Amino acid sequence: MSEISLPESAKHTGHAGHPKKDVHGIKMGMWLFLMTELLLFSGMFLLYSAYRYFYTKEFHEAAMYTHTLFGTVNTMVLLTSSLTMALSITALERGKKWLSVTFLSSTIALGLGFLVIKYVEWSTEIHEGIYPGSPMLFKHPRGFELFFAMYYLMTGLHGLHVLVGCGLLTVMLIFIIKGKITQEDSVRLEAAGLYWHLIDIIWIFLFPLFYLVN
Amino acid sequence: MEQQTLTEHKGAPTSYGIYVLIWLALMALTAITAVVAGINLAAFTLVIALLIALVKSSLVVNVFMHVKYEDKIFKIFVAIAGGVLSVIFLLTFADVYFRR
Amino acid sequence: MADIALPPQDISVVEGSYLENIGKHKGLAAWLLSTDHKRIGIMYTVMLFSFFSVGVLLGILLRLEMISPGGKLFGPEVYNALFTLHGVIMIFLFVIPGIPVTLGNFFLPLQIGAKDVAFPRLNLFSFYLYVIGSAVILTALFVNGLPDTGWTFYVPYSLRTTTGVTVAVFGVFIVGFSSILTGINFLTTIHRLRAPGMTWFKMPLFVWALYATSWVQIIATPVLAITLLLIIISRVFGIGIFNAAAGGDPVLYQHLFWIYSHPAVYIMILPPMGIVSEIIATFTRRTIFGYKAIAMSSLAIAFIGYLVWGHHMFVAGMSQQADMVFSFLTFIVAIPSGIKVFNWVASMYKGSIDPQPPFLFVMAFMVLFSIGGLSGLVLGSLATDVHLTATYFVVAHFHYIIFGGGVFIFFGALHYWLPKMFGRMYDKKIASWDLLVMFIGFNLLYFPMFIMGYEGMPRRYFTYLPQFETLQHISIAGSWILVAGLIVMFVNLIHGAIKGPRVGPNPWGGTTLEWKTASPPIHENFEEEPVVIHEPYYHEEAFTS
Amino acid sequence: MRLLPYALNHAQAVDDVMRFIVICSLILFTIVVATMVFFVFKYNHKRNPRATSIPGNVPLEIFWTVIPTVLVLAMFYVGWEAYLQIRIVPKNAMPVKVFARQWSFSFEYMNGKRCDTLYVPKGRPIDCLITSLDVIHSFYLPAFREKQDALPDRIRHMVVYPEHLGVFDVVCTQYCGLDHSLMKTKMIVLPDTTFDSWIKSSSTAEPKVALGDSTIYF
Repeated sequence: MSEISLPESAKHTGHAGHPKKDVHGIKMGMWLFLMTELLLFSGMFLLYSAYRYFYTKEFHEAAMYTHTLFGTVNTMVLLTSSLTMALSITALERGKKWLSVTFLSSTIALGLGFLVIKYVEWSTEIHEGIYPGSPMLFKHPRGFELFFAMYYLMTGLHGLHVLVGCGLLTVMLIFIIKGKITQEDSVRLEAAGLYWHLIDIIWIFLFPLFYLVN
Repeated sequence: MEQQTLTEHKGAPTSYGIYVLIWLALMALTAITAVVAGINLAAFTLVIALLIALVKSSLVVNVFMHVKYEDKIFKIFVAIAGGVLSVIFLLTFADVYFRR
Repeated sequence: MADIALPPQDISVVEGSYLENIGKHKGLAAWLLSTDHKRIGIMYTVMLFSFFSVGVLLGILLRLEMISPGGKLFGPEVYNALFTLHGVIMIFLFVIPGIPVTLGNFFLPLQIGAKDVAFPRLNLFSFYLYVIGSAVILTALFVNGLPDTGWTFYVPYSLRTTTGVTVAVFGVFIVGFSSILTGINFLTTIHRLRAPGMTWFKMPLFVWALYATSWVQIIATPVLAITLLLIIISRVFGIGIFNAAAGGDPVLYQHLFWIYSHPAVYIMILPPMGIVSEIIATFTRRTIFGYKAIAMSSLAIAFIGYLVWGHHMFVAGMSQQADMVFSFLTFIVAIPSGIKVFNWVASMYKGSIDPQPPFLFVMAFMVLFSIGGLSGLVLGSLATDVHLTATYFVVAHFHYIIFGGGVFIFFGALHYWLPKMFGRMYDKKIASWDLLVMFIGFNLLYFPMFIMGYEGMPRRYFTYLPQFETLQHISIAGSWILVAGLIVMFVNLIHGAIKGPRVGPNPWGGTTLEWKTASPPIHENFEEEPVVIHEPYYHEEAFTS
Repeated sequence: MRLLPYALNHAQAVDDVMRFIVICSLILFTIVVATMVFFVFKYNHKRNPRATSIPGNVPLEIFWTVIPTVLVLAMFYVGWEAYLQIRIVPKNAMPVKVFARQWSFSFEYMNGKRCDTLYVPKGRPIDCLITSLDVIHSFYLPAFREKQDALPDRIRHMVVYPEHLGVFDVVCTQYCGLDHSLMKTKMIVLPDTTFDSWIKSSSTAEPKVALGDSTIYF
């Protein structure tokens, strides 16, 4: 047991955790999780870019059929929700619990708003006969169908993340109201915020790829 | 080393003002992307749009997600993710680009 | 823990060992709801080896089909399902979770002097994801018939077959998330919970290996997740994302699949490499040769593992340029593995070698892993790969790496750490002789496959040409010898864990932190927080000469 | 290492690459294992009760990094060189379409003649245009050491140089479903004149040839 002696210099450089919550560790875990989310989407982005390379012309033409207005509005909605998310954390850190609750509620509302707009957009498109395997796409060259397959897959997966994010933020909202997340112990809200911002970042890239190629 | 940084970084400027400023910048950039798409710049349209997306996302990562104020290790994480992503894209395109 | 008739050399029974229940739960619930990393590690071990037994059984049946050239025993339908299940179970339920979730869970916190992993509840959650995922995979057997795609689920076949592929793929998807969460947990643990004084270069090499592995897990697995999700969506909604008739590209599927599955090979082999370093350092009574080189080559292997996936696709119809790039990078990746092997051999120089069973496993590993790795050079070379890929040669190659390299060290690690986990010792003599039996069986089983593969015997065939009969029969005989050895080993280990003679905290003279606490370890691992001042393999007498 | 009959010089090239890599590997393998066994014997704790810790030796480590690097680069180069032979299509090559489907191969010549067995003339390079009609298959000629996956809706090239008369096996090596193992046919190398008269004739009957003492593989 020669090693277990206690030189002063070596003391208390680490071994965080059990008595107090390891805030840094929780954030680190969240960041690592965000990396996996990023890589999850990157598989789709890779497919998209390869297909775009194979069917450049078709992708350009197909993108004419997406509704740029819906896309732009949704981008702004999501960016604003990111703002309210960040504001909510600041408010909590400054001890303004109810201001934080207000901001967080608006984030959730904006997230749901995004989903509603997305729903309207999808139904418009499906109504116009644009969906994978539709007779309308069948008349166009091959790349068309791939473009819309990618479109539905990627925006769908992103929408699913928005939905999960809304659920997560709702739990955080309840925690704040119940006093489980406080000014002193706000790391869970911060982690949830990180997740929400990542969803935003993914949309920032989806937007030009599907709405702005014409 | 990140071990020493047990206490949270309280020095981060988490003022409302900066966030609103960044938000305004993001909105402006979105507007620019939409407008640029209207002008026909052929192949450059996408390049410009993606560059703007890159600027926007780095604003979000650095300010909203606090990476600018956080520990070095988080910057390394972001770099690792970016590095692996570019490797995967580069090597896949070694096939896709030269495919007959 | 009242034990009758303790042997005289026995040390006193450990008070408060993790095997004793504390808290409000009793019996099985005290295990199933425990967030103690040691208990979770043991539960994983039980699960994993159950699946391993099933996988071995399927493997035996696969070999048995080759008893006669006509393949009359099962016929194609059953045979195709057998090799699919053998692959899926062995890869996704055994070797990929493998050492990290079992021994990694148990020993990572112990080796870095922590009380538990960073997120104990997440750890338990990962375990249940694994259980649910594997249950879903097994459900696939009873839905629409046995999946018959091979473990790679290549499109378009996996999209066309009517068997229960969707369910199986979904199960793998869930298991993948278990793997990701474990990776996140371990990385955070290593970053945050190292004992005072344990700087990065004082970490044991097993910890380094787990660190590199966890990176691969969290970065590569999501790519598999999305790929599998695309299969599910394609099958359920009929979206032709990979379907060539709709303009899709099946080769892109293979890219995505191997972007994960090649790094996954390093998930399988890096932890065993870490354990080899541990065992060598302990039984040579000296420090490891080139500690930093070994630690850094773990990271290097983890990183360049991302650069070589294309070597699974040399005949798949990639561009020539891609073939060249991937072949070149494949040879580059061989170098850090080579460095490790040389360092291990050099670590035996001027040691004081005590060839106990764990060390003998390392010696077996060195032989089998070298054969596996060197045969990989043949496959990395383009001209020879075109001939040998998708033949028995590949089957032999990856079994030498994964089974001969990885799993043999898994066994060796069980022999190394079992006294720590249960405070009892197995029969060492049986263990040593049994290893010889397994080693012979293994080589008889797989070496003939190199020859058959070179002669053009394709893999995944339920039948073969008469000229291969002798070699096939040698291989079948080898499989029986190997299985006999496996049975003896497990009986010996289980008997040792339950009834073996008690041992003290440090039966091998190990120097890393897990040997500084009781055997079996107490609930929060250490009586008092350990402080590290020396490098991990500090054998005092070897340093003071 | 002459386990298979040589069917063409490409097979010779592949076997040369194989021999080079295997010999290098055997040398490395012997060095590693012999050294290990020697150390275990020499530094057994009974003979050497007290170990000496040697943390490293930089020149030595550089040495055993550089030597393998040079070796593997050589291996890469010879493999790449030999591989190009089957991927670069010579101008005088005779194109033959190869169709793979569950679970058989069929072939179509440029004049539209179709056949389930691949007949080729001796001494002329063949450019196989490989495609699949359903899932992925693989077109494998063991005696020629050549293989190429057949993809649906895509055409891939593979060049074969039949230098000897004979009958050679063609098998599928990409798992393609139930009867994957039974998906095989023959490639028959005919004398030039026999092939020419067969290809021009409209009959689908098998060409009658005396293959003499040619190699029959499988």
